[in-house]
Amino acid sequence: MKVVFFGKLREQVGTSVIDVIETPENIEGLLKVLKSKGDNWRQAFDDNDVLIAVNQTLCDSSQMLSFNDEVAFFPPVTGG
Amino acid sequence: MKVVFFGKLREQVGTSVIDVIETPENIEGLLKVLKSKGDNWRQAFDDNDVLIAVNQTLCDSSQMLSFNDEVAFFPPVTGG
Amino acid sequence: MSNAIGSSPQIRVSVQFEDFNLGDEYQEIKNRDQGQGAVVTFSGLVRDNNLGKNVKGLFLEHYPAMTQKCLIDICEQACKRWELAAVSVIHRVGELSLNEQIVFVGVSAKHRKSAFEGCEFIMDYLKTQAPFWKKERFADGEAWVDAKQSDQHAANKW
Amino acid sequence: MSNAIGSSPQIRVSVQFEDFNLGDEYQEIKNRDQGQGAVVTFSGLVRDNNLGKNVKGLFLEHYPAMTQKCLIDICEQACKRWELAAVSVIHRVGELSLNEQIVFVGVSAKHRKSAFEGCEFIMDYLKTQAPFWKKERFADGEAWVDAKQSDQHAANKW
Repeated sequence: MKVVFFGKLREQVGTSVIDVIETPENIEGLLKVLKSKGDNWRQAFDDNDVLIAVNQTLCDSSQMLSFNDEVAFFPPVTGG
Repeated sequence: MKVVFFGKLREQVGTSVIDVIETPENIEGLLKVLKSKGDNWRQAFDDNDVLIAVNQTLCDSSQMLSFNDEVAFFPPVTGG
Repeated sequence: MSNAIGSSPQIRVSVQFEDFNLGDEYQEIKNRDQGQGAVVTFSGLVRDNNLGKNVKGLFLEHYPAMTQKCLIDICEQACKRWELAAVSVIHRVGELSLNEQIVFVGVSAKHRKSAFEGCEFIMDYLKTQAPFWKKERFADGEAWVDAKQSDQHAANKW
Repeated sequence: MSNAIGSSPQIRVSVQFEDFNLGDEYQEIKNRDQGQGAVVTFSGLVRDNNLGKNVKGLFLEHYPAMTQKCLIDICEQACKRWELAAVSVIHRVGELSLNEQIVFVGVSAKHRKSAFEGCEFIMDYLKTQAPFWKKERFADGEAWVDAKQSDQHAANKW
């Protein structure tokens, strides 16, 4: 499963994309996996408001996951 | 006193400007003078919503008048 | 906008026979506003009406002594209500054909909400207060346009 | 707007590095809308912020796979809520200098109220939903821009 990061969050976790081999059941599960990857990962998700998109559509952390989903995490948007 | 007319009202009274020699006390008085000028004048003022401006500022029919005022009568505006 | 005047450098108003170029007017506002974040423009065009009569064009009459004064007054009211950096209003008069531009309002402000509201306020007030009258030309005649209740309601909401 | 796409002829969306010309975009909307009465445009520009740090420019990051889809979705929502004839959205990405244009929204409709509301709705939704992130460049460093509560409130009002 492809997981992508943007903006400040991308800088904090130090990468724009990772591949997660074992697909968690839902976003909650994925967040546990990501936060266990290091202090900067835990902090990035604990310190910031984080928005979630699955397959390019905004959703919440109860969203169920499939192995071929693209999951994105990013800070509140600031375009326009 | 200069009295001017615009739009449909101008066409109904058949002139765009008249000079009123004796200045009435207020707009009410002026309206009586104008309506006495003929059937088309009476009808023009009775049949339509008429807006009033004295010295290029919108006002109501209680507005007092001076001999050197410019008074305008016209239908509701339709610009823009 | 050769005959543009305003009571302050913020405000430019023009009543003119000639057409205008929206891109040029936008640029003029940006040159004047000292780097604001938001510009909103409105333009109104001659369109075919709803009543099934094919509109060929319009004649736009106005009250020359009052028009510019009234438009400036409306812009000044907008500048009191919202923090606006630059305001332009152009209104054409005379004979206009279908799809021609009639009116332009451009507003720049630091914040987009002020720019949107300032621009809409000016249009709503212009529609109910500025001394312009439209006569529509059809293939088989002409008729003065009636004022719309909805325009009065729009102005009353501010 | 060379890479413009839309789900319907009403809607054109572009995410691009290049600048845009407001006058050209206005003309494009008029060519597409079949003679509507009202066109409202919004443009947002890079401005110096309120915090006393002199902004030299911005870096605009986005989520390419999602951005255009999200903008089209916002335009489609606007077209469902108001009777709009043509809608254009352009959003720039990459490095931008002070006073450069960032975003354009243009809407045409029969009635001015629909054009104003449709345009403001698109901007309010874009500000809170479209996946763009701004990083401000200063003389002595850079910082990601924080999202504003006021933008969330603006989007919630619709």
